Amino acid sequence: MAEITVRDALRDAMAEEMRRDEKVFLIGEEVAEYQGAYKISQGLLEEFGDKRVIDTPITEHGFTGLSVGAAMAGLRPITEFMTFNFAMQAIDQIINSAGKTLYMSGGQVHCPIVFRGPNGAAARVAAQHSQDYASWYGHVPGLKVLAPYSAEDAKGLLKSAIRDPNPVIFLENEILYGQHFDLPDDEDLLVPIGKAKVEREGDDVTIVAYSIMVGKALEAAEKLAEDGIEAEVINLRTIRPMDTATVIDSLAKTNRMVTVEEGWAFAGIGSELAAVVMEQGFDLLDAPIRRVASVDAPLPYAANLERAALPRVEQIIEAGRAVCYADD
Amino acid sequence: MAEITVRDALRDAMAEEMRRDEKVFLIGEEVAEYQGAYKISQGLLEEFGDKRVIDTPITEHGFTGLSVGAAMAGLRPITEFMTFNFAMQAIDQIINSAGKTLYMSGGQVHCPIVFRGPNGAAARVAAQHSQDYASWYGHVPGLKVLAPYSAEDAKGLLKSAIRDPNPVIFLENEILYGQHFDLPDDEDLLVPIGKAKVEREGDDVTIVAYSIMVGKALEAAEKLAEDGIEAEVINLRTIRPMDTATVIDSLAKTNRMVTVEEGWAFAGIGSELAAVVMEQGFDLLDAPIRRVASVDAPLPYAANLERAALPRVEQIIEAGRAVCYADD
Amino acid sequence: MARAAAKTKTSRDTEGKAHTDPPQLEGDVLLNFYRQMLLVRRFEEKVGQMYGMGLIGGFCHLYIGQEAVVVGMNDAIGPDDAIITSYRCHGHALIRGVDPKAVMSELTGRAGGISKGKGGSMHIFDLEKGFYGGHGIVGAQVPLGAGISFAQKYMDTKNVTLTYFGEGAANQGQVYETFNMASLWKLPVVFVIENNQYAMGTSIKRAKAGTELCHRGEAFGIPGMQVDGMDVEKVYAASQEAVEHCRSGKGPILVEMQTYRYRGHSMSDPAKYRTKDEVQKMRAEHDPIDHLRATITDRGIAGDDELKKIDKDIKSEVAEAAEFAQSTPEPDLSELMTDIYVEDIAIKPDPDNVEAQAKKAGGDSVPDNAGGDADG
Amino acid sequence: MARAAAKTKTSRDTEGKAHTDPPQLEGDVLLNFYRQMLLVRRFEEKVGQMYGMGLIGGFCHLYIGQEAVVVGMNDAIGPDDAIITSYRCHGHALIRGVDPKAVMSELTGRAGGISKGKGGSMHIFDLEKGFYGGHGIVGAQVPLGAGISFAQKYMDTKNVTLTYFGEGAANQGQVYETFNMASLWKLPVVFVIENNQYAMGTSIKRAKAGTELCHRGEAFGIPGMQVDGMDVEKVYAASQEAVEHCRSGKGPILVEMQTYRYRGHSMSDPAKYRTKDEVQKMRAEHDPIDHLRATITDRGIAGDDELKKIDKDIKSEVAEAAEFAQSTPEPDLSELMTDIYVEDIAIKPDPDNVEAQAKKAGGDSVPDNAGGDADG
Ligand SMILES: Cc1ncc(C[n+]2csc(CCOP(=O)(O)OP(=O)(O)O)c2C)c(N)n1
Ligand SMILES: Cc1ncc(C[n+]2csc(CCOP(=O)(O)OP(=O)(O)O)c2C)c(N)n1
Ligand SMILES: [Mg+2]
Ligand SMILES: [Mg+2]
Repeated sequence: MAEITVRDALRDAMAEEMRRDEKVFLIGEEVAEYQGAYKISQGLLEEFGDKRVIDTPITEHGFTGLSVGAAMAGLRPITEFMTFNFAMQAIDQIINSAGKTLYMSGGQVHCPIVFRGPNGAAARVAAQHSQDYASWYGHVPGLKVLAPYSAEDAKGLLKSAIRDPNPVIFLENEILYGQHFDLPDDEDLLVPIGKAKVEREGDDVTIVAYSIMVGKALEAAEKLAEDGIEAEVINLRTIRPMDTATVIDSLAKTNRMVTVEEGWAFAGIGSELAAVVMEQGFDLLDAPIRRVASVDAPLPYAANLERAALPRVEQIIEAGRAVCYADD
Repeated sequence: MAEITVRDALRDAMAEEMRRDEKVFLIGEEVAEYQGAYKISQGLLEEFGDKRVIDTPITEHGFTGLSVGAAMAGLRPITEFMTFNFAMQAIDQIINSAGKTLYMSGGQVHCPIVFRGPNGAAARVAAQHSQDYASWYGHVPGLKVLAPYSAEDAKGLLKSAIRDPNPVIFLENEILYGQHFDLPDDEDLLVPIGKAKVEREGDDVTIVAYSIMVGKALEAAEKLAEDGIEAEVINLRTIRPMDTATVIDSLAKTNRMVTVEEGWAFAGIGSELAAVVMEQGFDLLDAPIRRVASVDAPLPYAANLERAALPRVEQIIEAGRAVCYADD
Repeated sequence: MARAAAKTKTSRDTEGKAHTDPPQLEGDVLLNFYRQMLLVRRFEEKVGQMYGMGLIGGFCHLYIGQEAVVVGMNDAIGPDDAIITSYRCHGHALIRGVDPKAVMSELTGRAGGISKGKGGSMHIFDLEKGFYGGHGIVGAQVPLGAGISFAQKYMDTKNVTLTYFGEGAANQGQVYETFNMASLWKLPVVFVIENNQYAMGTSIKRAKAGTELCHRGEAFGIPGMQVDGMDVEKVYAASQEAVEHCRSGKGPILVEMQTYRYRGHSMSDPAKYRTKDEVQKMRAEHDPIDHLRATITDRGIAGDDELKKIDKDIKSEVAEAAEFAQSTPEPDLSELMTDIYVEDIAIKPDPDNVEAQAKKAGGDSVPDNAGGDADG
Repeated sequence: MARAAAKTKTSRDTEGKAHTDPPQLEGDVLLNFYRQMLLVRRFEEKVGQMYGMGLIGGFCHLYIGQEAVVVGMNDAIGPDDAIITSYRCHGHALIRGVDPKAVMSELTGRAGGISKGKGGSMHIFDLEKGFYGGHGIVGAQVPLGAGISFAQKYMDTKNVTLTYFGEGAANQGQVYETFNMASLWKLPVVFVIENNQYAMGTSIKRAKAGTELCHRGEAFGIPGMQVDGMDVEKVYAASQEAVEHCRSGKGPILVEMQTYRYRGHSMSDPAKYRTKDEVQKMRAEHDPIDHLRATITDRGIAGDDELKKIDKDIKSEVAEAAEFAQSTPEPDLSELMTDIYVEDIAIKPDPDNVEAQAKKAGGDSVPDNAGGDADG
């Protein structure tokens, strides 16, 4: 066990997989000489050279299409978006070329590629730089969608993503990059895609979250425990294919659920969970599910407004208490 | 009252609004000389000239950005996408420029623009040409999202959209273009944005649908009635802002709900409805909500597979019976 | 070719003399070209018929008129090189060696289709033949093609990629992003603009500002050639030069093929944007097959009888493909949920078994081809 | 300028003589330029300080070094013309006449900000002044700017739009889509590439294949100029010519301004991609303000005292703005849910009252600036 930041965990995952497989390469804006806009690729240019760590011009649409083509032709690109906001420039290549070609070609054209980069809000970067794309990508069959929280998630899921033969959307979080976590010293740490992780056990309410919101859910759980409410916290890890079994198993125990996401609520991940529970666990519910999400507005720059816009620990606590009818 | 196709209703809406307001113009690929790839703009070039009915090169990203800029500068563009699949090329301009600038500018920069075109599956055009974007756009505050079903919806909602001072996503359906509906002869037919329509009354189950699925829901309702199940069919008309009051009112009467959408289920409109009902109508439910949606796959070309992929009337009937426990 | 040499040659100026008067090709090469061009022509004519009979659905784009381009280009590349193109892809597939039966069955949406009937007319692929499709989004194949050439360079295969796109697609921004990267990284990609004068109903004159398309790569250091794409010998000569340029490590090159499509953009196009005379004149004076036939007889390479025999053989090959494409069954319903992921994980938000659901899909209310007055 | 005249002038060749030796400007014009450039310089220096003190958050991009571009260009346009630019927009706003207090308060995220504190450093707008922002997505402002000029032409206002973007943005595909349309439709738009040699950490040499940027519009029929953007008189002369070109109905024109930024890309950029020497040399030999100051004193337009007085005035104007930006309160929490739609319909998926929710947002667990080591 060693303490490591999410940033270094991501770098290590890429370095290890690049050592293992010559076909893996990293491409994106500022990934090479600059060592990554968020310093995720620190040292990779030095170790792997400019054939495998490639700076692009600012042309998301083009370099995404180019990466997808390279994947179709047998390479295994890791395509970094400086942030996922900029992937909107390229989203047609992600959805229509990477996501649908296997099907359209009757199974002939594989596209083993990882699209990665920070997703969601950073700090005070305002509306155009802060969107959470989990539900958009989660909506689309043909893609796998991952959203790591801890260093273990980051490293183990990224390694699995790089080895996966399908297109994988890997949604990181800028605020988490600098956070430290314990991580087992294991070159072969592979976190399975499609499996959620129970981060904390509890009998009273299930809190389902992903990415940075897992930390907030855990904080809320500690506070709830002070009032005698034991929350089970589920870290989804994978958005698609979603591990609904783990969610329903937990619900069977707690009979209450709160969902937490940084994105907007409308047709979000919480909505999907509400529908899944309707279909698979309706009789288990002792109270309606509560969603905690960003307010339904573009993200403001002002510090006080930004604080008010993003989901807060108190809101999770309040929702947890509400589904337990603790205030009634 | 006269019989009219959805195609002509859309054309009339544009023509009437262009007569009313000089600032309204139509721009897109093949909208002028070709009269629209789907002939929606038949006759408009002739009436309004090439200053106001403008053919573009194949450059969705560019002409969308250009339209948005024109809207910011005081015009009222109707921007046609030949299909909404191609709007993915331009989605950054739709979300980040059209959708967020009013907020980022503290209310200074208005963007009165309508993005319209066919959405979802046509007939046998395969995966890249068949996506339903209702939940993607519905997810994003700053946009309004409409999905007409009948000629009345098409005309009345499009006229409202053109007059609306906000960016509006107007999701048409290619299969509906040729369908005939009765339409009152009324130059001032404005269907309000944000209001759903009860297309059929019934006490036993609420079926919520939008766009082409409203027709299928109505068909299913007729069949269900033969078995003594009276379905109330709600045509959402507006996806965002969603008229949850009408949905909940109906649920209060029927206590059962089926949602129907052509898109994929994951984080779709049915998911959102499930969450809304959790939050606003949980105690009204006598059975869990059932979603009817496309299978979770890219749309196949083969006739038999395409049929199996898209939501069918029998599935709606089956879901309706299931929530009524009619087969138990 | 150094940056300074990023000049454009046209088939008309002296510099491009090689193109105006290409070296005469061997007789059997020309006969082979004739056979190939005729295969495409007859195949597409049959497709048109079958579409009319309702055996083919959705969008369907014929290649009639443009045959010389694909046939002449293809001869410059080997079996390990790659090609990629748009939805107008039947000819590219056939000339790349894909079995006409497998192409035609894809068009009828049957199990025997090269993509199992799941892709249809716009999405023909044959990876074994280095044929990367068949793409429906205008312009999308351009960075994809550069990516294939990126892989060729990365793996040091010495192969090249022919990346075809229309003159309408040449306005898409991703094309210029790709030009820049391909040039920066000296990728072995031949950009082939098939300038058939129209993008759907839009004549190139109404959609393109500025200079000829062959110059559009120059600001990015990509040399351009403009070629008479109705003359297979000229296409052949240009293709040799372009492929050699790439293969020798000089980076990308752009070839504008001036050609023409006789039919509508897709099957439902009334083609009011041009006169019948215009089309008639092209057919009468510039038809690539007529032209080649004349060359062959003029040069005494073959006589009418031999050419008629070729025509007959091809007609029966096409008839056989059409026959097969109607007799091979529809894909099994289980195919609905395969090929979504490489491991075939079916993700089901719905608790019902989707395959079972699909099996039940017999009694249906979605018309197959309702409202299909589209023109995509 | 006809298509044939879509030639490029550089400030170095004879054709561009007017630029090498622009006509000398009146003394008061130059003094005014000096005042404006100094305002931008001092303002940005103050912004840097305030960012260091944590009073400004998020991404923040300074314009220091590039002042001559905006100042020289602005003088060619009138109050009813329009301008639009990227996130590096403080200077553009100030020179367009936006109150420094309102700009600085936007940077501190306060109620007195020009966008009520909701946009921040990258999103300054002032529609009354024809200033259309302030856009965070690299390249997005280019079609937007063309759209504004489209509206100008549609409404026959005789106005023009200056559309600024960086040399990094010049690789984005939407720029070429826009060039094509602007040229086809003869839109009155001046495309101004601020070539400050770097896009974040990428030197132009590593990101651009082919020719100089000023040629990038030629294939689309857009003439280009290359201008020494460190010399405000040359910028001024070029801007006159460019704006006149547009205003007279000749369509778009492209001006490449060769300039330099002294500071990092944004506040957290360690700038290891270039040597200190390189920056030092530019500052010492090409600083636009030093250069103008020398011109002013050399020509006897003003003496040191007068210039010092200007400096002093500006410093106090900037100090006042900084003062105001710290004393104006944070926006009212109710602002969270305004300006989403023009009518302020708050759509609430959550049954709770959002404003009430916002009001409660005091005790918080999201750090304001946590992890802010970004470099966007
Ligand atoms: C991004 C996108 N926009 C629009 C379309 C609709 N569309 C299909 S083909 C076509 C015309 C393309 O013309 P061109 O590139 O010249 O190729 P051609 O059809 O002539 O071979 C259009 C507009 C599309 N498929 N994708
Ligand atoms: C589409 C997009 N991609 C990437 C970024 C991140 N980014 C912000 S500024 C920048 C560099 C732009 O350089 P340039 O256009 O030369 O302008 P400059 O910053 O030098 O003024 C990058 C890559 C972005 N904001 N948008
Ligand atoms: Mg064409
Ligand atoms: Mg720059």
